[in-house]
Amino acid sequence: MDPITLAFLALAFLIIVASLFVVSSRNIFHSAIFLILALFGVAGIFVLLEAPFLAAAQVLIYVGAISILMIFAVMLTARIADGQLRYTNEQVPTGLLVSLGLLVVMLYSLWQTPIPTSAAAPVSGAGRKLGELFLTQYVLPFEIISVLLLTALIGALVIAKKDPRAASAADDSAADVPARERERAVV
Amino acid sequence: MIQTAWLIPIFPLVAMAAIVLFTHRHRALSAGISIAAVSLSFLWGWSVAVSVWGDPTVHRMSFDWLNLGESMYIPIGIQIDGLTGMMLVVVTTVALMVQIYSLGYMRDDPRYSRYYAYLSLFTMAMLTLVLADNFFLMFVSWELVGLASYLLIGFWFEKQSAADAGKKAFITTRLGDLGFILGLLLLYTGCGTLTFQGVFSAVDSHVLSGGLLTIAGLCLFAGAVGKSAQVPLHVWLPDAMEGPTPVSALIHAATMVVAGVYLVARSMSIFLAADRAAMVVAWIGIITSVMAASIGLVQNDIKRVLAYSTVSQLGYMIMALGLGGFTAGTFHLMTHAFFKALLFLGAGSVIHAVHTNDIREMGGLHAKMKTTSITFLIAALAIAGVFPLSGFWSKDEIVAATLGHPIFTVLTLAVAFMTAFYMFRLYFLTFTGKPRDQHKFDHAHESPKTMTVPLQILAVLSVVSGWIGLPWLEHGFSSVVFHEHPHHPEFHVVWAFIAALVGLSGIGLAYMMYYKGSIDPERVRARATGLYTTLLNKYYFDEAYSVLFVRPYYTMCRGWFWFDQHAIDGAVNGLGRVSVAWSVFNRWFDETFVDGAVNGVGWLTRGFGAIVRHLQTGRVQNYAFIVFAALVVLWLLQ
Amino acid sequence: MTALIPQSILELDKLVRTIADAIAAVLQGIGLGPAWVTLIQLSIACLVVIAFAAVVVLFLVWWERKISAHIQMRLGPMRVGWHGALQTIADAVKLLQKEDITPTNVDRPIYFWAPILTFVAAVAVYVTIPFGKGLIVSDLNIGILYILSITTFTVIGLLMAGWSSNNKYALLGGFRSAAQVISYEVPMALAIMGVVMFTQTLSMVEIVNQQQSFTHWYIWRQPIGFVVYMIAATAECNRTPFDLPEADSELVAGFVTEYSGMKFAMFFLAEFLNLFSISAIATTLFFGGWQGPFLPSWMWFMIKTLIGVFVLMWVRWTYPRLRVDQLMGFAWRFLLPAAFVNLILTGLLIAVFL
Amino acid sequence: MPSIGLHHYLALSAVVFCIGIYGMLTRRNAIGVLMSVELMFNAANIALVAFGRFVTPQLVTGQVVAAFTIAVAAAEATVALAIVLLIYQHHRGIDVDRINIMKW
Repeated sequence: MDPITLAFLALAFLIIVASLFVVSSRNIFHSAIFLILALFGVAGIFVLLEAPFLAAAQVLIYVGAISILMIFAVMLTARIADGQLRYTNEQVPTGLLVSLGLLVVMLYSLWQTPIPTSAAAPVSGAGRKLGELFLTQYVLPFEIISVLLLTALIGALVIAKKDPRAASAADDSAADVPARERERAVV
Repeated sequence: MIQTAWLIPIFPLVAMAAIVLFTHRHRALSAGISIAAVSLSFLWGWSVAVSVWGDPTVHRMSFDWLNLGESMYIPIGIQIDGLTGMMLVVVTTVALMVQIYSLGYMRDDPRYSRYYAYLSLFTMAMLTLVLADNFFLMFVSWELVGLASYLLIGFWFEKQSAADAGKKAFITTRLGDLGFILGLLLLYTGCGTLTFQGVFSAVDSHVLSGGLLTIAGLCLFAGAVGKSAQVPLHVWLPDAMEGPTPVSALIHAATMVVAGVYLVARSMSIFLAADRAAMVVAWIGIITSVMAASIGLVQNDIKRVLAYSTVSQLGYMIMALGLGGFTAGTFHLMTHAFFKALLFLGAGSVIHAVHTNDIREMGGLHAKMKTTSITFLIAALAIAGVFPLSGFWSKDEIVAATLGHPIFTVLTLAVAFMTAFYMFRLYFLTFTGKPRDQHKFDHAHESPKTMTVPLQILAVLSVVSGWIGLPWLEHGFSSVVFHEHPHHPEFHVVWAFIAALVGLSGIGLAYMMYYKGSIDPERVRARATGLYTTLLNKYYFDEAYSVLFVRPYYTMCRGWFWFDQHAIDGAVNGLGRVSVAWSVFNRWFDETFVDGAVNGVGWLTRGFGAIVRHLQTGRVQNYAFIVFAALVVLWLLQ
Repeated sequence: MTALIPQSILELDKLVRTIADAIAAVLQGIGLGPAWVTLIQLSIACLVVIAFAAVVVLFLVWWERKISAHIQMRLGPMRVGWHGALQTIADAVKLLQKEDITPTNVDRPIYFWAPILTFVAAVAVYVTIPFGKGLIVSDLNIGILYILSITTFTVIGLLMAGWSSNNKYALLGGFRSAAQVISYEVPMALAIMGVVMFTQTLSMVEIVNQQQSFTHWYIWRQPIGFVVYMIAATAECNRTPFDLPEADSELVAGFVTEYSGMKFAMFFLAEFLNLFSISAIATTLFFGGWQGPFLPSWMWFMIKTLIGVFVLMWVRWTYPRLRVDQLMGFAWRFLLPAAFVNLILTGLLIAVFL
Repeated sequence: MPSIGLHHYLALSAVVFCIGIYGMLTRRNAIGVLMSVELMFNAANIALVAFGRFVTPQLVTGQVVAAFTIAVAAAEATVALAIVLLIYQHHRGIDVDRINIMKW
């Protein structure tokens, strides 16, 4: 067994287990941590697929930004994070059925479908190539993505901005709330 | 000058616009603008008249106003010939005099600027009327003149009688205008054009002739009857004395009322070709003349006497024209314009002095107002036909025109007698004898210069204007204002003598009755009470109209009102009740069946929705579940 | 062998190469495939680097104590070894001996993993730092990007520590640290981008190779970028004047409040590892890395880096701490625009002159 | 065991995707749902990059699209979390079960 195979299997195991924890953990904070793990595993998969730039980007964006945002959100909305409450809805059996059915369907299709693969060596210096493509062939999507990100930034600011009417009511800052609640729970 | 003749009506138009739009707050400025404009018109009018003096050519300028190809072509423009030149002189002169006179007469009026705007509008309309080269433009300005006269007669609209008089004048002349417009349509149908040139040549070449032409002529004459206050549409003119006296002078002596005469004169070709229509014209004219003169004998209102005198003199002119006396009619038009304007303005001066219209409250005013008295006397002599004043010459022409028609001749002389009588009755009662109202007499005074100067000018014109009609003059009136070819009537010394004698006898009678007192008017009145009452009530014309038209009209209206109330309203109400009943039924049907169906659908939908709504939980996870479940199911089905 | 030593100190890369080849030969002798050989080689290299890092940290801790003491007109540790040079080792031994207390209500697995993650992230950066000519564990062609991304794990570690401690001071410390780090990461990345635009590569070795002489140092071409980088990097490792996450006067000790013993030591080590690594990165990007005359390359690298570290310490013991709002406002209202301006200027420079 | 090929990656992708679906369908916590969605994004990214690596190795289009996906995911996460915070302010909770006002 060569190290690539081993690495793939290890990463696949890591990703799947972490993903299962993400969807099944009672504690949403644990879910977030496992999500980070899974995303890191996906970055490893990218490395195996000889896309190191993408791997770095994956870590930088998912781990460095999205996950941290999620953890922030978890912390800011943490009243239910102690795992005391029901953490799933009544769709568990049906959801399980559907997802498993879909998995079977997809794996079956995968098994049935011959995909023409190329044995050629992957291009080296993918990062540079990627950059060139972004600024030549895919410049329009690139710009649109830029605008989208800007829009999302502003939109998020506008949405999450504290309602000036509710400002006095929720004077104690949002960061304080979960900590105090947690402390009360501890006491 | 002739090329710029179109400017003549433009000056007052501009003045009116300027006054209305800009200067109506400045009395003196408004009056100045108006007078300046009419002065320009006056100069231009006189220049044009002089330059066409004795010139047989007709100057025309026109442009397309309405051009619908073959179907309708109406050019408008101006035309200048001797008749137009004469009218320009008359209108601009009288207008100028009146406007200057008004400076003093209207001095205290609050609507001074508006008054001058109206005067300018009137002058513009009248000048356009006389300059028009076709019936269409003539009709338009004719109506403008009507509008202006309505505004001016009702100028003191606070007075109910003035407002009513304005309406009466407008509506009465509108009856005549109906005939005029019908005549225009007939002419257009018959000739295909409305230009004087086209129509007259069509008439001359018998394109339009016979009954149709007669009817067309009578229709046109109907317009003239309305405008020139001929029987039976004369009733508006005496009432129109409610307007300011200078307006009366302008409208009722010199310009507007002679528009009808001008129309007949202008349409002379038609009346020459339609002799039956011409006879109607002549009869209407003499009847009007006699009737109005006889009414004038007994009136006590100074302006009403003059008004009936005007109607009478207009009848004279119309009669002369009807009898083919083109020169006589138009000549008398001109002379009459001057001396009648003078009479009105003199009367205005008197009224201005004593603040009353009633001659029974005057008397002896000669001592107080010499200029007025003398000019008034000159005008009275002129209208009475005393040699060598203008009236003598024009009246002689008219008498000459009636030769060959004995009835007309007799009646014409009778009118001449009555005219002389009532004019001097008026003069003696006003200016001589003892003051019958000492209070008013004490307050009387001579009018200011702005009023007396026009009187003097008009007096001069009253004397000399007849002299251009001297029969032995090479380029006399008849050779200037001519129809088709120069007309040289003979001077009938005998008839001139007779006419003058008749006039002098009328004066003499008046002298005896009202100056010397040798014949007591009361006795005459007592001996002819019926006649007197009839005359005093103006032959009961207004009453007759009231009985013949107004009352039946009211009655008819009441009848229709009853019909409307009972029959039509009943029908309508019945229909309404039927509708209501039908509606009630419909409502029942609607509520029971239609609503039932609609509600049934609603209930059905609601029931279905109650079942289906469980699908719409608003929870995204349910939706996502359905999506993915559907994906699996679809794959399985496939 | 003894004769080799002075020589090998001068040419450390040759020594490393020799050792690596020897290991490879041994492994191939066992019968392993080339991939496995590379893997094991890398692993050994990593261990070496970790060991090196540990030594460096021990030195830095002592150094900082001495510097702070002298700045504050004190002497600092003087008892253990020469001028207290062995004081850190004594402290480390003490920490290792202490009981590893886990409070009752903490989130145990996360509480356990948080310091490890932080420490690992701090060490992992050293993989792509070129300590000298040929002295690099792995010259990744995404080198600098790798460093940027791997340092983000530090934030995760801090957040985990803050959250799991179940203590409001720890939580606030974690919050502040996360907010601060992700805010300052943006200008830092943009400042590095300025250099990358010149180098046209992300590889650390390549970047160093392009700065062969003193005049080619990128600090001359990227002065604004350097200033932005140093400020942002200082904030990244939560040092004064950006040490709000552990502001003692407000938050006791921030996210490390509940930690003790070895776990505390790992946070402590990670902090000094970061201190060294940001200085090393600054050296690599702006000061020509190991390039320099006469001395061996690794010496040049250490000299430059330690000067950088000294400056950071100097700053730490000189300036007061910022307020929270000033901190964020500074990042978003000043540093970020400055970094953008720098980027635009760089672009213009390249477009005009290159 | 054959060497790792496209199908292995795609299978991994499918598994992660279905785990994501399960989470998305069953988590009550809105942030949990978002995490599941991120998992699905990553599954898709694995598939994209794998296709790019094995079907067109000379081109990097798979990576390009994956990069776009990551960017979009970032935008999505930003806005979604902002919405979550807003919902928290309004409902004092972020249970997806209770957020059902969209049905009106």
